Formats: sequence, C-alpha cells, structure tokens
Amino acid sequence: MKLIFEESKSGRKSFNLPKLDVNLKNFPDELCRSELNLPEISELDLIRHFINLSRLNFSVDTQFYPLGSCTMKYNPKILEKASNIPEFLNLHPFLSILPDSINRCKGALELISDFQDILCEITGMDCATTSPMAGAHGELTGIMIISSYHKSKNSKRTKVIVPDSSHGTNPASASMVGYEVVTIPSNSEGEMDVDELKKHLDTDVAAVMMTCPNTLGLFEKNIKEISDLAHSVGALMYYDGANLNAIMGKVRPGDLGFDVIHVNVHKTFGTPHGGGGPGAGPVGVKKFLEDFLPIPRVKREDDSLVVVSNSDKSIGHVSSFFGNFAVILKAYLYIKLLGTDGIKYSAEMAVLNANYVMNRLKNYLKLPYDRTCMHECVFSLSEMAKKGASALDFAKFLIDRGFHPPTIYFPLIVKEAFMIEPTETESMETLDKFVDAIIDAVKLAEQNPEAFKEFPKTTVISRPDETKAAKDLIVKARL
Amino acid sequence: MKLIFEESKSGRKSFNLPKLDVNLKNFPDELCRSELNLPEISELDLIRHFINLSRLNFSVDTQFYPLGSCTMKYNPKILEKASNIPEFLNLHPFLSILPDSINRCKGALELISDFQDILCEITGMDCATTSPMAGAHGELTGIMIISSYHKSKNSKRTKVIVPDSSHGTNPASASMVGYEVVTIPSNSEGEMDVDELKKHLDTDVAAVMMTCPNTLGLFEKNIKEISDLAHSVGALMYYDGANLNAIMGKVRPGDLGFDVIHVNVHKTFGTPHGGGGPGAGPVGVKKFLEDFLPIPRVKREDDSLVVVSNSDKSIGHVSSFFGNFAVILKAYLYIKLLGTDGIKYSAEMAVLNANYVMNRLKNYLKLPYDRTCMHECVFSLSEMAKKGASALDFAKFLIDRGFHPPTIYFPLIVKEAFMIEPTETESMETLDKFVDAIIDAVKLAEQNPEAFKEFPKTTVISRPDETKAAKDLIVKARL
Amino acid sequence: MNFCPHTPEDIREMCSVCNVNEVDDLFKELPVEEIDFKKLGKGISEYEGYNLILNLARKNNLLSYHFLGAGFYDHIIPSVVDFVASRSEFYTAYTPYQPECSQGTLQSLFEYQTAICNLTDLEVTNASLYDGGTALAEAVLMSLRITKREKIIMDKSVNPIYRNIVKTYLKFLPYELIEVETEEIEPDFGKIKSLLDSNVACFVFQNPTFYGSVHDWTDLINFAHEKNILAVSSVYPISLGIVKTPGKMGVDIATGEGQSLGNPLSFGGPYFGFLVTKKVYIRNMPGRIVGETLDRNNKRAYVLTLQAREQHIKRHRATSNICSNEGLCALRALVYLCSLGKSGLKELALINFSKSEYMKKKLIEIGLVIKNNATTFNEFVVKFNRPAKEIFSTLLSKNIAFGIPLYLFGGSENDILINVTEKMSKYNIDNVCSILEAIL
Amino acid sequence: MNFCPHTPEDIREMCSVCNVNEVDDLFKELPVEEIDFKKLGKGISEYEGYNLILNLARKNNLLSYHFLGAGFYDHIIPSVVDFVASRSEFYTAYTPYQPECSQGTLQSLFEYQTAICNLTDLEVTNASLYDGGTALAEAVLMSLRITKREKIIMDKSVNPIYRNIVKTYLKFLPYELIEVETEEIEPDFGKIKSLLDSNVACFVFQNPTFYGSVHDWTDLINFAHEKNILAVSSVYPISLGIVKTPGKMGVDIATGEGQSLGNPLSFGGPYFGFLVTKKVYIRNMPGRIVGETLDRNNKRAYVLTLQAREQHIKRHRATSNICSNEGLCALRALVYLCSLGKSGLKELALINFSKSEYMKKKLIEIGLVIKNNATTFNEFVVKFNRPAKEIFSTLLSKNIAFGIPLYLFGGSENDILINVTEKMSKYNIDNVCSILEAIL
Repeated sequence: MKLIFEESKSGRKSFNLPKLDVNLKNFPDELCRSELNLPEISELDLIRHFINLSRLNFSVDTQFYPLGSCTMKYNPKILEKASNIPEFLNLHPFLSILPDSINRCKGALELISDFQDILCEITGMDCATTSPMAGAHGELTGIMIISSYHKSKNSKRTKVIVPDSSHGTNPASASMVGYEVVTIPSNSEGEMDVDELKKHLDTDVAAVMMTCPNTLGLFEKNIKEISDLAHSVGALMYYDGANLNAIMGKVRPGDLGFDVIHVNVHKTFGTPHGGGGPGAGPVGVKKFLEDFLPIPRVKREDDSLVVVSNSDKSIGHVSSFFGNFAVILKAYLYIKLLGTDGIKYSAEMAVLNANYVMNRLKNYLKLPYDRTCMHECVFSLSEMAKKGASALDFAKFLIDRGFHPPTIYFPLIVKEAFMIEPTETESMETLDKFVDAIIDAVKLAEQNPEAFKEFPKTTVISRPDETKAAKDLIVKARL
Repeated sequence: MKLIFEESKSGRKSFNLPKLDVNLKNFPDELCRSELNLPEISELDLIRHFINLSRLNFSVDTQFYPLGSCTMKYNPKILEKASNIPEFLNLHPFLSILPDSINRCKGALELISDFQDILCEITGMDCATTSPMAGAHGELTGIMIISSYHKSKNSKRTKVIVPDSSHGTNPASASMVGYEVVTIPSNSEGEMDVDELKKHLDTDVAAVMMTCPNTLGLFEKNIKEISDLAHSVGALMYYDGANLNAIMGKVRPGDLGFDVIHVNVHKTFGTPHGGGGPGAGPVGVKKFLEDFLPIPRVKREDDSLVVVSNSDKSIGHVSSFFGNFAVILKAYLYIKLLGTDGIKYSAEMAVLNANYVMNRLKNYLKLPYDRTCMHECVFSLSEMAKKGASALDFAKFLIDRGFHPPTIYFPLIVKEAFMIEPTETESMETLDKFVDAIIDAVKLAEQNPEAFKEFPKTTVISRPDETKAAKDLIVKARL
Repeated sequence: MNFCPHTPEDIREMCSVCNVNEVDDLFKELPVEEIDFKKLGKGISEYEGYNLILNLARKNNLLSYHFLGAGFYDHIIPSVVDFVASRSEFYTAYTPYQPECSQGTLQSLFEYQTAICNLTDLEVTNASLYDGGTALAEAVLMSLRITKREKIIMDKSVNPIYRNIVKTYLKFLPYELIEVETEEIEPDFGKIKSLLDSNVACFVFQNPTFYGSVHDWTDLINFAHEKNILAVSSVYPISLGIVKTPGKMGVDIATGEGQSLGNPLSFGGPYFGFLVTKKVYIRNMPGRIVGETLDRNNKRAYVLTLQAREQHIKRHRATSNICSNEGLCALRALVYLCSLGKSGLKELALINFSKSEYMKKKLIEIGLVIKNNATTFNEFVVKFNRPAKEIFSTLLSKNIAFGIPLYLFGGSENDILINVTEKMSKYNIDNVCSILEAIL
Repeated sequence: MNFCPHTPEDIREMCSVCNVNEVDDLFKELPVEEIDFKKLGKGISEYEGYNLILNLARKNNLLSYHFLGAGFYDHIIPSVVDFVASRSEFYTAYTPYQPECSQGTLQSLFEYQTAICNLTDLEVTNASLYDGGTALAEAVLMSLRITKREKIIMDKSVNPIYRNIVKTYLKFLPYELIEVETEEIEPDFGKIKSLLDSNVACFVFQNPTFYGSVHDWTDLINFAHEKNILAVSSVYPISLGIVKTPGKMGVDIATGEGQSLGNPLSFGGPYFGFLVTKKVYIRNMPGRIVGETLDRNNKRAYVLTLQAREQHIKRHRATSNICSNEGLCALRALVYLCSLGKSGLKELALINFSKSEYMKKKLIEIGLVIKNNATTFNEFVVKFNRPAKEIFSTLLSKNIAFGIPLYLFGGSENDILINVTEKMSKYNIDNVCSILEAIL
C-alpha cells in the first residue's frame, strides 16, 4: 500500500476547525516555523487508508494469536465501551491536586484505590501504585523502591540476580537503576539452579528477580526456598508479573515470599495490547516498602481518599499522574466481571489449554523440559532446523494457515525455541486446528523442507530483508 | 466460512445476564415453547466470526463503490458518534404522547421539527413528515396522501403515470395504493416523451411520478411543462428523491412544480446504507396537502412544539412514531455540517465526477444518450456482450481490481446497462484508476473475452449459481 | 464543511476533460433559480455539529427509571452487538447485489433468517422489513394475495398502533377489515370464531396481547384452517425464549417488532420488522430473501434469491414495493440472539417473567387489581380507583414513567399498562410501590 | 462471568489428553494455599459491570469549562481518530514481531515516525515512549550514553513534573543534575550559559516553557555545540503548527508529551511520549524503530529494525528497558496529524494563539498583569493581588477551573497558569473575565 504521505495532494483537507470567534493574530515572524509536511487528504481517503491498513494485521479478534509470553487473550468488548465514558475521558488529571478539587475526580480516585486494594488481594501484597505505564516500567519502579529501601537502611548493595531464562527487561531494568546484573543458569528441570544461586547470594545482592512460572512455562518449585535464601542475606524478592495469568487465584506471589511485584495488566487482565501498547504495570509491595512508592499516590485514610503528592522517602515521580488510567479502568472492570471464581478458573483453563497443546504436540516436536507446564509450553525445533525447517520457517508456515505464529527464539536458553501460549479464551476446536497445522508442518519438514522458504504466500509481503533494513536505516518516508 | 450455527457447541455461552434479585417463577408448562436452536458460542468466537465475515464485504470505507442509483458517498464518522449519544439512544418513543411528558423528549422533537423545516427549504416544499422508513415507504406515503387528497375533493382517479425509466418502486408503490399504472416511454433524448404523456393525461390520472434527474442520469428538460400539463388535468406531481443529490442547492423540486416529494436520506444526506438499510424516506408536501400527512407528526405552533396524534384527514399511521429517528439525526447533522454552500457544492462535484467518468469512457463504451449527464452516467455494453463480455462479466472483472461494480441491467430500457455513480466524495485519482480498469476490461473484451468467465478470482466465492438458489430455495441453515 | 476532495486544479483539469469552462456549465439544462435559504445557514465544523446534537440530547429531561413497553422494550444490549454493527464493512455496504463482494452481508442475513425461523418455529423469512407494524400490514396483504379473499378479522388486543398501520395500508384498497372488541382486555375468542366465514382471508392476533396476556391460539387456528383462513400473528420476540411459538400453534404468517432484539429504543427507530411463514407461501413474501447455493467451484455461497417477486423486476406486480430494508438492525438481532444463545434467551425470558410477577405481587399487596385473566409474560394491566393520568403525573414528577395509561388508546381511564424487563431492579419495584402506597 | 469457552465435556477430554484426572492435578507443583478473598467478591455480568463504572464516572462532579493545561491539553479530537483506533485489527494486535501479519501496525508506525520527524524537523524517532516526562528522562540518559559525560543542566522552566521524573530516573545513577533557577518565570539564559562546561552532557529546556513563553534557543544551542554539549528539549507538539522547530534551532534530542495529538485527557493516561533526534544518534535511541526494506519479491515492506539495541536481545546492556510502548496512542497521533494536515495544524496553532491573546487582552483590561516577558503560545501566567488559591476556589464554586495556581509548584502564591485552546469560546472568556472583575 502507498504511504499516506504519498496519497497527499496539496490543498486537500479532512478535518475542519470551528470558526474563530475572536480576531486572528499573527504569530511573530522570527519565532515561526518553516513549511510543515503533513499529508493533505480527504476524510474518505484517510479512512480508506487506515481501514485497509488495519486489514493487513493479524489480531486476536480475527485470528488465534498464541504468542508465548504475551498472553494474547480475548478482551471483552464491554471494557472498550466502559473506557469511553465521557466523564472519565474528559477528566483533567490536575484536578487530583488542585485546591478543593478532589470531589471533581472522586470517581476516578475511588476506582484507582479499589483497584489497588484488589490487586493487593490477588497478589498477596499490602500496598500498590498504578503509576507505572508498562511492565518494564513497573520493574524499573520496583527496583527503584528496592534500592531506596536498602539506602534507607544504609545498606550499599550493588547486584541484582536474575535467572538466565528471564525476560530481557529484568536485567535491563536493574541496570537502569545502576545495578550490576548476575545471571544464574537454569538446571535440568528448567528452574533456577539453587546451588548456583547460593554461590552468588551475599550482602551485595539487592534483589532476586524472578518470573514464576518462568519463561519456560514452568513453576519454580523451589521458590519458597529461594525467597528464604534471599531474605536471609537481606535481599528482596522481585516478582515479574508477566506470567501471573497462570497462577492467579491459585497461589499468591506475596505468600511465596515476594516483596515487590508488577502486573502486566494488558496480559493478565483483559486489556488489549494495541499493537505494542498502551499497557499498564501497577506495582504492589509489602507494607514495609509503602513509603517508597512513587508519587502521586491515591490512598484511603479513614473513610476518605487522599492524594499523596509529597513524601520524603518516595522514589518520586515515575509518571506524571496515576499511570495509564483508562487501561487500569479496563483491568479493574475485567477483574470485577470475573470475580474470585473467574480469576481462578481463568488460570486453570489457561494451564489446561497449554498442557493440552503440549501433550498433543510432544510426539512431534522436541520438548526440552518434559513436565507439566503452566500457561505456556516451549518446544525446541533444533532438530527440524537441522533438516532445513527452522523455527522461523514454522512460523511463516503457520501464517498461511491463518494463525499468528508462536514466539520464536525466546527464551534464549532453548535452541530454536517455539513458545506457545494459547490462553484460556480459546476453544478446544481452535487448539486442535492449530495443532493439526503444526503436525502438517512437521510432516512437510520431513518430506520437503525447501518448501518452507516460500512461506508465507498469502500475505501482502513475504520474508522482508531485515539485514537490509538495519543497514539502510530508512526510518521515515523519503518524500 | 462456517455458519455460526455450525460453530455452536452445547453448553457454551457468550453473554451473562445480571443476577435475578427476586424469586424465580416457573412459566406454565402448557404455554411453554419446545427446544430453541440458537448458537452456543463464546464471546471470542462470536466476535471472530462476525469480524471475519465483515471482511468478506466490499464497502465505501474500504473500496470505491460506484453503484448507480445508490449514491454510495462517504458518511462522515462524526455522524456515527452523534447517533450514539445515550440521551437519544435510550429515549422511549411513547414519551412523545404520554401526559406531561413532552419536556422529557423535547430535544428529539426539536430535532425532528428543525429537520422538517430544513428539508422543506432544500426541496421547496411547505410541510414534511419523518415517518416513512425508506424511500419506497416515502413513495407509498406520498401516493396515499395524493389519493386522500383526491378523495377529499370527491375526485375518483384510478391511474398513476410513470416513465419507463422509473425505479421499480414507483409502479409498485402506486399499485399498493390501488392505482393502475400507466408507463410512458422515453424519447430519443432519454426523457419522458411529452407527446405520449399528453395522450394519457386525463382526469383519471391521480399523479405523475418522476425522478429528476431520471435514472439515466439525465435532467428532464421539459419538467416544468410536464408539471403544468399534469396540474391542468388536476393530477399531482410526485418527485422520487432518489437522485436529489444531483440538484440539491441548485434547483428545488417544489419550484419545478412538484407537489409531493420523498428524500432518500441514506443516499443524499450522508447516512450509510447498512448493507440494505436502515434508511429513511421523509416526505415533503405543498401546504394544501398538509392535513393529509401521517400521524404522529411534530409541528411547531407559535413557539412551542406539539405532537399531532389525531387528525381526521390524515392518512393515519405509516410507522409507529417518527420514522427512523437515529437516521434522521444523522441526516440532520450532515445537512448542518454542509450548510447551504456545502449542499450546493456537493451537487456540483457529484455532477462533475459523473461527467468526468463519462467523458473519459465514452470513446471506449457506447453511450446511448450522448449529452451532459448529472450525477451518474449510463453506458450500454451490448456491443461488448456480443463479443462475449457482458455487463455482468465487466462487473466481475472490476471486483478483482478492487472496485465495487457499477449497477448493471438497470435502467431496463438500456440494453446491458452499466450505470456509474461516482458521488462527490471520490477523488480524481480514484476515478482515474477506475476508468483505467474499465479500459483494460474493454481491451480484454476485444482480445480474449473468454477470460472474463474466470472473474472474479480474488474473492471467497465466484459466480454463484443463482438459478440453483431459486430452485433449491434453501433459505435457512440445514442443521 | 464538505466532504469533496477536489483541489481547484483538479476541478480545472476535470472541466477540461468534460469540455466545459466551469462546473456550472454542466447545469445549463436546469432552470436558473437562486434559492433563498433562510433557515439553513452556513456549514459548521464537526466539533460545532456534535455539540449541536449533544445540546439537543441534553434537552431531553431524563427519567430515573420507567415501566414503558407496549411493543417497544428496554432490554440490555450486549456490548458485542454495537461492536459488530460498527464495522465499516457492514454498515457502509449496500444491498448485496454482487454476491462475490458481499458474502459478509449475505451470510449474516442467511444466519439471521435461520435464527428467526428457529425462534418462531416457522420455515421461511426475509432479510427484514421496516418495523413490527408494517410487517403486520405486509402479512395481511400477503394473506389477501394467497387466499384471493377480501375480508380480514383483527382482534383488538393487537397493539393499537399496529392496527392503525394495518388500517392505513388497507384503506386505499377494496378490502373489508373487521376489528373485534375484547372482553375487558382479553380476546373474545367466541366472537372471533363466529366471524370466520369463507370470505375471510385471515384473522390477525397478537401474542402476548397488547395487554400482556399469553394465550394458546391453537384451537382457533385449527378452526380457521378448516375454512382455509390463514392465521396471522404479531409476536414479541423476547417472549419466545419461553412462550409457545407461532409455528407450534399453527400460525401461517408470524410477524413482529424486532427492536427488542438488540436495538436501542432510539425514540422510535431504526427498528426492524420480521415476517416468517410456511415454505409454501415463500413466493408471496415481500422483501429480500437470501438463499444458499454453490459457486462455480462448488463452494457454498449465498445470494439474494427469488428476486423476480421484487419491485426492481416485477414493478407494479411485485409482492411489495419494499426496496431498502433494515438490514443492519437485523444484523444486530442476529448478534444479539447468538450472544444470548439457546439457554440465554430462555433465562432472559424467565427473568422478565419473574420480575413482572414480583411486581404484580407487590401491587396486589398494596390493594391494586391486575386486570389480566390470563398468564402474562412481562407486561400487564393494573387498575386504579382513580384516573391513571393523575397517578402517572405524580410519579413523573419523581422522574418515574409509570407505564402507559390506557385512556390514550381508548381504554379505561383508570388502567395502566406496566412493563417490567430484566433492567428493572427489585429495589426500584419496591420503591415505586411504596410511593404508590403513599399516594393511594 | 468468565471468558473461557470449555464445556465440561471439553475439559474431561482435554484432561484425558493431558493424562490427569482433573484440572487441579496440573497445579500439583504449587504450594496449596486457600486464598481468602475479602475484597473481591463474586463475578458480575457485563451489564452490572458497566453500571459500576458508569456510577463511578458520575461521581466526578463536572466542570462547566476550564483553563487547565500545564502540559496536558484539552483539544478537539476528530471523530476519525476514535474510529481508526477502534479497529480490532489495530488494537488487539501485539507488538509487530512477525512483519508479514503486521504490516498494518508497521506501516502506520512508519508513517507516524515520518510525521513526528516532519513536525520537529529532526531525522529519526521511535515508535513511541510512555509519556512526555519519561521521554525527557530517556533523552537525558541517551545524552549521557552519547557524550559519556556526567553532568546535566536543566532549566527550571521545564515542566516541574517532568523535572521530577528526570530526577527519579537519575537519582540512582552516578550523575550530577543541576537545575537552573528562572528569572521570575523566564529562563535565565546567562546563568545556563555560564554552567555549560566540558563536563556537561546536555542542557535541558522546554519550549514553550512551562509558563507558556516561546523563545528562540538557537544561540544557546550553538554555544553548547561548541563544547560538544547536547541540547535536549521538551516541546508541546501543537505549538509546532506555528512555532520554530527544535530541528531548526539545532536541538539534538527533542521530546514531548503526545497527548495533545488526538489523545483524550483521560485522567492522566494513556498518553505517549515522543523522542526524536539526529540520525547519527539512532543507535543510542531507546524503543522500537520501524524501518523500510524489501521483501523476497522486492516489494516494499516494513519491519522492526535495530532490535539489537533492545532489552530482549541486549538485556542489561540495552539502550533502555522499554518493551511495551504506547503504539495505539501513537496511531491516534498519526491519524490526528493526517486529519488536520499541513494547513490544519497551522490553523489550529493560530486559533490557539489568537484566543489566548484575546484572553490576555481581556485580563489586562480588568487590571491584571501578565507575567510573561516573551511571546506566549496558548498559555501564560497571570498575577493577582491576592492568593491565587482564593481566586481559584471562588471560580471553582461556579464550576470553572481557572488554571493552575503556581504555588502548587513552588511559584508565587498570587500567580495562575492559564491555558486557552480552540475549545474555549469567546463567550466563556468574556464570562470568566466579568466574574473576575466582580470579585477583584
């Protein structure tokens, strides 16, 4: 498709502004910008451009999207409707701190406060903040809280421990707070190697960051022991909530010994991913860390809501207000719709779906850790790759069958990783069709692996040259 | 795609109802229905089904849709937003007639009243009703008004005159009001043959129904003479508003001598067609016909609005309330957005676009009436058909080029009619691409007409067997 | 503003292709008349336009809650309904004349037809009519075509507005319409039966009646069939979640107002009507019909079928003049019915019934009389000992619209028609009853 | 309710494939702990859920109108923006890792990148960051990476909330941040200049300033560049319809809050941040970048590029930890900018400027003082002769939020920051000024 800049024609226009009801003033010449190149296009052609662009995407609403580690579940339509209520949409965030204005936004503050409480209940934490605007931002916030806590104890710690199966955001976040990152290898069970951990655990360690279940989709059976070990040297336990969907309502990170947690609400709580965002990454902490939470913060005091805008111990602002409010609103409603039973049941069905896919496929693909998985399962396609059909090839094959491919080449510790997360909202029939397609791919890999190079054949483009992209670095239209 | 009934699985469910807060009562067995077969499906699978179904359609928002006689113009998105305001969406229509309730719906009544006034201003009429729910329903209403008028004069008239180029709805509507239909042939200019008309005009004639410009896209140059002739025998002039888009703001049917008019707001005034409806077909009349308008009717008396629910002379109810209110709302806003200048300019651009397409194509296709057209142009593909490429074949060819085909085989008086209505919202670039595609088709028809039988190749189905459909009469799923 | 994309250069170039100097040259055949627009002013921006509508919307003084029904019902609309209907590809398409690029519309209408047939236990239906009233009128006209008889018997417990529409459609035609008085508010079965002679094309009834009563009309229908008289009915589709169907009663042509199936009240429209009948009558049906067939590759496909009945082909001999219908509203109904599904519609009907029964009980407790002699579904008539208008006005001043006083339709001045849907909470029922108790 | 489709039979069959008796067997590795939910109750239906949110929404007591800005602006949002962003294919997709089935997202982000580069007259940008404050913090971190220096100079006329965010990001790292006091409310150019030594990585400013003043920073930037100091700025994108761009001033890294480009205020989010820089610094940028390339058939295609900078590959050595961004908000911005287009954004900026100038004039007429010494865009500081808090509270009681009293950010207790956008009518400006006149 043409770029919208290429469809532009001088003098065309889509939007009309209201008539100016005061005199037009000229802006001083010396402060004026020069020509501005934006598309000039009619409303019809604008709509056609974007509607037709949208049709080039796969999406949860149109396709099965089992992208591992991303929890691409169905997002109920009522959440979209609820997030479009004008009384929230048009609410200026400064009302939260302006004099006498708290009753102008009390519905919003009550929602945030309730959400924080419920999030604590689900995760086993004591206090929470909605400020972080994504999972990685929650990690950053959490590690800052941990750092501030240690500083408040005059404890100079320099290291953060992560397992080698961790999301890349974990070491990156720790690094942004100035920590040295220590990586612990996984054992043959796919879990953190406790003996190895013990070697590195000392009073230099500020925190151990864990995902549980981990990115192999496996529950860390030693998690309580790990928590105890960390606590014994004064380190705190950080829970990366990316995989909370697998255990919500079944066990609480707080009860497993975690001190700080973030939750990816766009994964766990029914808020769609928007092609990359927005998400939200609220953070929960145990009581002893409350004072370090970012500002501003909504807090219930006695029976009324207050906004804490100043706090000596707080890490300060990580976002301007209360994070991605409309995203939090959706997550809040989603949790309310599900209730305690629905939360637990969703985790159960997510795990059932992943195990079903794993069991149906394990005679066809290599399963590096052959045990009950949680919400996702990770295969290794290294043998297929040797035959000439890589994980990437499998992915492209699946596109032509109408499925978004699983995550490939992550986690890094599995060769030719092929990571399937079906989520709880998919039916058995959908899973069966997907499994059948993979089995077809396996057969094709055995019979005619060269055929894979042609896939996908049904899409608007096929196998773009990524090396060329990185070399040419054309990152805006050449007009 | 599967039918949604075929995706059903016993025990699945999409929507949840609120908890019952009173005791559940059993409905008497003897009045109970037996098993009800409706799909059982999750919300995700429901959404996927319908979103993917939608993607099998061509539509104005995704394609050029030059379907002649249908005025498939762009419908601004603000109209959709405005038609979703809860204070209108949730308004019960009975409030218009309940005691003391008029202030509960006065915004709605004011909108209807204003719309009626503006419609009169644009069409040159004196009074209007929004009750009719589509163009043909407006015709029916209009002819009923005419019949009631004649009866009130004790004039027994039995005939309605239509030209042979008329829409099928004209004779059908006249027939539903009990009239005999007399058809007048078109002359070599593509207009109503006045001499022929004179032969049939007598005091048995209740009305002459005209579309102007007519369905050949041609302005009836003798329209004032025709009006005078009709009026001279006491017949009334009925204006089929299907083609109002061509002349709005330029000339008013009321000034041309028409006594009754309906307007297809879903064609003329920016309300989308919804895959077949809903539209709206408000009717305007000259003052002397006011008392015959249907009830209920909104009327401004002095400075306040009243709802007329009883009227001796009225034809009675043609719909339950004020017609398709939300459609009228969109048409009203559309007219307000355009204003007088925009209304006129839209007609001008609609006519320019049609003439542009006509002129670019007339060296390639036969133009049975070679004169300036109005909003649409009609070609005859009879010569192409002789070569083996019919109007239907051309239509299917265009589908593969990403265009919705023009109207084919209408009007009936043109052989292999190919009727193109571009509308004013399309750009020159779009028209050029469309014209180029037709020129390609012409070339292909000359070189290899058999190739057409393969078109369309890019759609989910191709050349369905319509005879089989009419023979088998499978009109619901066989489950 | 306007929505025309042309730049001045475009217009010049296009005029030149058209061999004219300026656009106005294309309008030379029109009589020149300068229109003096007084009411419609200059165009406005979309922001101003939206605010114009918003300000009108806010002039409607809102109710706290209401008991209004009488054919037009306030049911919950699942969010998926709005979502599907807001897909551009559905709502900016035309009538599906070209099947290859309209399978979305065609298949969904085929599914809609299936759902309506299943709901009513009848065999064939079309892709929608305008509304419940005109659907009933079309059914009556259809019965006249089928039987070639001249008389219609219509029970007066049919919605009075629908009866008016039928009367409007018939009054220009040479047929006789006889309306049969009710006994109090219930149908007079004996009287109707006595009128069913061999000149009668059909008899017309509604179930549940306008007054909310549910009857089994099977016996009367059987009697009518013996005389080759057709049974034509109007039905409230939500009631069919639990109530015996027209098909099972033997109805020949069932019709109904589709609004309650996922369409908002919206001050009267757009709604849609459905008309569903026996297969033998399919060629007499008005409206578009979608049929299943095979394409050139033997793939299942959907097309508009039996178009030869329609006005664009048959002209004045068509089965109806209908052209545009209410397809998008029918799509909403389909999504609604799929969203609720088999068990959901039954559950919904039972909730309506249970809440309505609860309200009846509460009204009786405070000394009021329910006039229906029969089972009711979610609507009934309550009788006061003074003019209903007073009661209505008093409650309206508290922002409650307490049903439809029946004097508006020639009924007793003390009677009110009360509707209770799943949206009405026990709390509000209790509340209105205690207000009533205080003012009685 | 829940959104899981399985029937009991499905579950039995799937358990059998998994070789377990029941679903709980899959959770055997988890410590068994019954969770005692006290706050979160049973699930509710969507109707109840929507009403829950609606009731919360209605607890917000609405304003008649307001003059609130300070970085977060109330602009008109064209209807096409909501429409495009509500397309399922856009908003239920993930980050476009698989280019073949994500060209919709990828091409639109590429177009977004182009629009942002054109808007700022800079060369490269990413597919969005979280918001304006974190974008500024990321820019500062980027400047530290590029220069390998340790000191940051930040003007205090930068939005105080953004300054707080920068401070949060820096306080755990071994860098020195120096904030430079303003002279009254204008930047102290001399002071800033005096601090620019060879240890400085960047100096940070905002244009228009937090107080609304527009300056040409070119001279100072040229001075800084002589010392290889980077210029980092924050900019209000709507102002760029008319105001000299960061690129033209020589800024090295420009950032901004994208909210005003088609995103509703929504009580603080979701918004998005943009960061745009010179091509030479592209490898130091945080965030996703979309690049153009060719596919195997030499067809133009879009892909995520330079992923080696990112956390999922580079882990602790990544340019940032960012993973999810605010892609849908960036799409909204793109549609917004295309809808207004070249002339529209300029016109919009001039309307804002003209209305703001009108308000200044009216305030001066009633005897108030505008504190800005410089040209302002659509925001300025007005000084009262008594505490702003009183003025604010009086007007608030009339449902008008009259700007942001600056004592909240350590400013003078008599000053208020006033913002005027295209939404503010002359009528309302006149109205608030006459109220003010009466109470002064």
